[in-house]
Amino acid sequence: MKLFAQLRERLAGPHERNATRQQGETFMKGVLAAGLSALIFGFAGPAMAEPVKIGMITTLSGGGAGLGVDARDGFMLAIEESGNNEVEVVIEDDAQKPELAVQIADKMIQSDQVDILTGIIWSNLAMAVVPNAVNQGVFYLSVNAGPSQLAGSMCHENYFNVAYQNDNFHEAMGQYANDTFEKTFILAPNYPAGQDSLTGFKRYYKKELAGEVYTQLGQTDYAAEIAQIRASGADSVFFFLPGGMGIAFTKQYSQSGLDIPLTGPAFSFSQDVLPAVGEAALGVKNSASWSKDLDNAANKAFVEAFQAKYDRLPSVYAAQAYDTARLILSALEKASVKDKEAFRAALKEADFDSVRGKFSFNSNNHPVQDIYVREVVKEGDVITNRIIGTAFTDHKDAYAAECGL
Amino acid sequence: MAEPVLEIRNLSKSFGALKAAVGVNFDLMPGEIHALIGPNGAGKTTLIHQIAGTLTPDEGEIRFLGKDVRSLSVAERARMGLGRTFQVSSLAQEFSALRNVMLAVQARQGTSFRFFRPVMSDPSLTEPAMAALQRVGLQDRADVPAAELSHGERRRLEIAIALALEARVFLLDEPMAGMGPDGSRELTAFLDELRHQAPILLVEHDMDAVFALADRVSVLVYGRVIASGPAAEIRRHPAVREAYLGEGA
Amino acid sequence: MSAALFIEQLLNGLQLGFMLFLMAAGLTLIFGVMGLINLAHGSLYMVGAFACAIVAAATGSFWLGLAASLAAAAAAGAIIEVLVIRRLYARDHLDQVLATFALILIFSEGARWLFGSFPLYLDIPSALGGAVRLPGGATYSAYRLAIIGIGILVAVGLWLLVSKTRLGMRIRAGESDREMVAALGVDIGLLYTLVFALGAALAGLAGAMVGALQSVQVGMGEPVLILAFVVIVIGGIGSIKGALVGALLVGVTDTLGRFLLPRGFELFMGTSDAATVGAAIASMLIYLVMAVVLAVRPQGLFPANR
Amino acid sequence: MRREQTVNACLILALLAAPVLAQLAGEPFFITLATRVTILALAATGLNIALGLGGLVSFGHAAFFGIGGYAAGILATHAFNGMPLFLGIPGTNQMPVIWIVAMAAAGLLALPIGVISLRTSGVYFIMITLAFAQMIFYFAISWPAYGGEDGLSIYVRNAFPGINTLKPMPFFLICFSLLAVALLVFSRLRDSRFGAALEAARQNPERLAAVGIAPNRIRLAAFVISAMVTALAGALFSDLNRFVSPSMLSWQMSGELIVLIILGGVGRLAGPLAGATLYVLFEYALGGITEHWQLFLGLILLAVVLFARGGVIGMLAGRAKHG
Repeated sequence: MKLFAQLRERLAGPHERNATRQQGETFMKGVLAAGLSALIFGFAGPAMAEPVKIGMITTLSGGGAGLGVDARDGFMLAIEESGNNEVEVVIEDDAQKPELAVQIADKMIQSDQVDILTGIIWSNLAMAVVPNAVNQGVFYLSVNAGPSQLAGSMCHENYFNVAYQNDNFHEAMGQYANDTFEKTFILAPNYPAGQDSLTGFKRYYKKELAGEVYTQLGQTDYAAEIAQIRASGADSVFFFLPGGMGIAFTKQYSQSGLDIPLTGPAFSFSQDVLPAVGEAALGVKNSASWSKDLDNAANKAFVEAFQAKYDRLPSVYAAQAYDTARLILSALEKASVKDKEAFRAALKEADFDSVRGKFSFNSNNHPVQDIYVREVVKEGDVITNRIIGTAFTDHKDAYAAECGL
Repeated sequence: MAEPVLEIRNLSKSFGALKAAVGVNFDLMPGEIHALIGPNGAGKTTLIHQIAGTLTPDEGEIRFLGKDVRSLSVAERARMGLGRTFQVSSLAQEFSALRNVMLAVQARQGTSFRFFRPVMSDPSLTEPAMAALQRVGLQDRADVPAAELSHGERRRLEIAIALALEARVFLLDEPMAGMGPDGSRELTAFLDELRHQAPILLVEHDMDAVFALADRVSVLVYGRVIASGPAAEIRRHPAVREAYLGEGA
Repeated sequence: MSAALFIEQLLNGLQLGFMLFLMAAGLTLIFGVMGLINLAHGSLYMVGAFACAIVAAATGSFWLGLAASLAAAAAAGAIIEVLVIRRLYARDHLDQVLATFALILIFSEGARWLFGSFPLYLDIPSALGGAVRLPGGATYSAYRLAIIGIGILVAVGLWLLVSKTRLGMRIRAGESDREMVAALGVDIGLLYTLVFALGAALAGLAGAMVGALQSVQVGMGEPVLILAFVVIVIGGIGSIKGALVGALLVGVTDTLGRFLLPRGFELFMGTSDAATVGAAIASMLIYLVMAVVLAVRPQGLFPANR
Repeated sequence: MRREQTVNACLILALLAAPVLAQLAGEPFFITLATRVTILALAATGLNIALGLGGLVSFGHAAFFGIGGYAAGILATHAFNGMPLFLGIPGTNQMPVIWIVAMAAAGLLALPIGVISLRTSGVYFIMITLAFAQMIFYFAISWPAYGGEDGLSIYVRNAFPGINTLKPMPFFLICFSLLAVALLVFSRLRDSRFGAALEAARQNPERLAAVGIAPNRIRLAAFVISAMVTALAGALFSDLNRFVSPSMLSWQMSGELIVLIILGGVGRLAGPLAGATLYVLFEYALGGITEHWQLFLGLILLAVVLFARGGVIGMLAGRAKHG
């Protein structure tokens, strides 16, 4: 059902969904090459006895396409770098529509018989797809979304989150604001992720709130909210407005001439949106688990290879997807994906060089990682982020206790 | 003296500055044809609308079978027995002639909330409907969609619908319009019979038909009844000749 | 709540209202004169924004872009009127809805094909970049004030056009009796094309002005389209006066609702809950207003057919 | 009439044959696709009662589709977590109960919406039904209890006594049976006294009132019945996806249902089925060829409106006849 999808996206804003659909790009090259190498070398090693099929469902069209494209490119970069010819990746566009994502997941599990699913960017799509997928026995590795239910009561042994739990970045910004400001004004769209965002922020921000506002999902004019901020006497603003909402807000905030520091999670200041926001974003503080200037060898190699291959800077989504692919590859070295027990254990070890430096899994298969505060800066002509501090070290999410694993 | 079937007292209706009815008094006795004549724009059709319930009068009273019907809807008045034809034929265009009449039969039976039995195989609907068509001479055209009937056939279909309703009163709004001399003659004869079934309020421009049929005639000019009485009397009435027939007294 | 904040919010409401009026005026004119429901009106809004962004980027002048938006939207309107729309005047609303919906798909996907999915860059002109200090201590964006000003100009202009000019007389005549106008020797086809192009130009103007505030991208017209329909239905379809009153009612209700409702609910519940509940009801508010208006006045506030 | 019946029978048989062939060919995904066609056809058949027979252009039927979906989702959630719904009433995962609740809920909602909306007509009716649907849409988005914008997952597809609904084929057959029943109901309804009055209300409400049948009572009944059928489809749709979200309530969904009917043939028995089949096929075939398939869909729709009035059924079986 995509006929009206495009319009639906507009009604609910760029954060919502879109319709154009990119057909699955099956990387048949891998299969052919695998067959060839099997012929030549006979036996490829115990863990690679049979091809592994990975289904990637991600957003490649519409307002949210930038994120999905980065995730796909990061993921495929790692697969290609590995030279592992046993891995076949099937990619399909979910157009940011939950029904479509479910349908694709069914198709990948039933017809393509994939072993592993990954790629979903959005929490609502993850909630639609993940529980059913893991119940059908496939592994799901999250490259971006981390809804609280999947970290807590609905966690599953086959579900691994390689990105973050949704609250993490907001919590980090709350911690930062608590250390830095006295009176913050907070706003987010009125939907579950927006409500979770402000809840996460307030979990660590204990000082006075200048105001707390929920905007309409898909809203593009923020004059009324900016007027309220101006009148509230706030000394800083925290906002979570994913996609086009954030672009519009940042632009209008800068046009309004308001001179109060702006903060938020990385989503509105990630490398994929910064060009559209332009200089309006300069100086904004934002939180993320990764930044391109993180000082470790894996990251340096990743940023360099990504730029060389795609001629642009990677975003946090690309980094997370790159890590996801490397995690899968590391586990494949140790166990066959058909041996679920062994493969699960191999995933859990997280024995790979993360571009985030250190990375490990908590009891609920969610990350234990550092979260940084970044600032938007201009390097030459490029607007990008720079790390200015660390909000949390070895941060765990708040829901692990509810998980029975 | 018998009770009037339809009784209109002091009826007034205006649209802005335009007065369509000013203190109209009027009644219809059992068994009679009461003709309502007047020049175009005199308010005849507006009066029919108010009796039928599509327009609400500003003032005055409308009594049907002794009951004040002003608060009743069009459908409720129709169910009481007000059978109306329209000045410009108004039919369910896609339905056949038969189905148009069957609608009236089912309405009279009050059974429109039956959801399953197919109407076309239901003799309690088709038979009375066919009978009504026969009375107006349309039995051979029963399966033709209303949209494909000729003008004269549609006028007759309108009357068949009113017949099927077993109306207590017929409100006929210019039934002769566009009928041609033969058609008019036939219809005049038919209406002459019809009055025995129920009284007729006849709005008509065809003066031959009016004076051939009407027991009484009322003359409406600019919303006022300027004369009312037996047909012969009205024919001679000087005010009528001046105002309506356009003759100098 | 200070008076200055309230005034600012009121102005925000008016600005939204006048922007909606630009859209709604065209819609209601087209419906009033030709009896056509045009769902593709939002696409014309998008055409205006794209034309403005492209010309502004090429020439560096927002004002040239604005002129281009008027021209491009009017031209696009005239073209679809001649090719498609005029075949729909005699059709029922269902056919009109479907055909103009098909036009939305064609416009949106065509634009995506030509320009890609990513938003185009369009900023407000530097001359209007600052804020204006208002009496009573409030400050307000000069650009948004300019939108209000242009909205008022268009409202006055439309009123003059419809009530004082020959074209306006023809429009009014067309509204009451197309056969008569045709009999009088007016080229009814040309008249309809002109009216449609005029409506399209107003939509394009709105798209260009709003595009500079928000973002210029495929599909930007549809949310505005729905609001514009709400406006003309509240106002009474076919009535320009109704469109103006409806637009201001919707603009102010929506803005003040979002602003005041959460504060109202704070009297009964905690700040967080009030913010959520208030925002939820605020998002339903204009539809609630519309349902109430139609329940009480099924033909809208100013029914056009007298 | 004969020819239309043949076309209808062919369409229904084709719908039944497609998944069987898919099963044999080892392509179970096409069963899911056929199920999708079936459910959309059922939803559009519901709307066809109001729109096709009664001429009521409801631009808000997604409200009922979504209500059905949420009825399934909410009941299943409570059955899953064991919490009572309210007043100690437990949830359920039994499809028949869910269907009844979905239809009852939609009927109860359609009643006041219909009463208010039917005061208006024409474009105003289109827009006021849209307004009500939008209210429910925004309510669903911002009401956190059942997931809001995130939607609600049904972790295990609801059950039907004696049938394994988790397998694609039995679930398809359940949906197909319901569609068959709905088509039967539609055709009986159309030929009944109620149908006669309803079609007359579309063609000429003044005439209907003048014979003593109040058009709005007939229309209201049709609107409510129509909403209930669409809600049943909604319940099945969320069981198909094992997921329900506000997008089922969006105005685009309402528009899609209208498009299905017009594509297939307004007021025709198998119009919704033909429309849904064609639509889903378009989505797949065109989607495979070009990422800009919607451009071509737009052109096709335009051509249907301008040149092929009567939709697919109209083209295959000629113009509709009324006995």
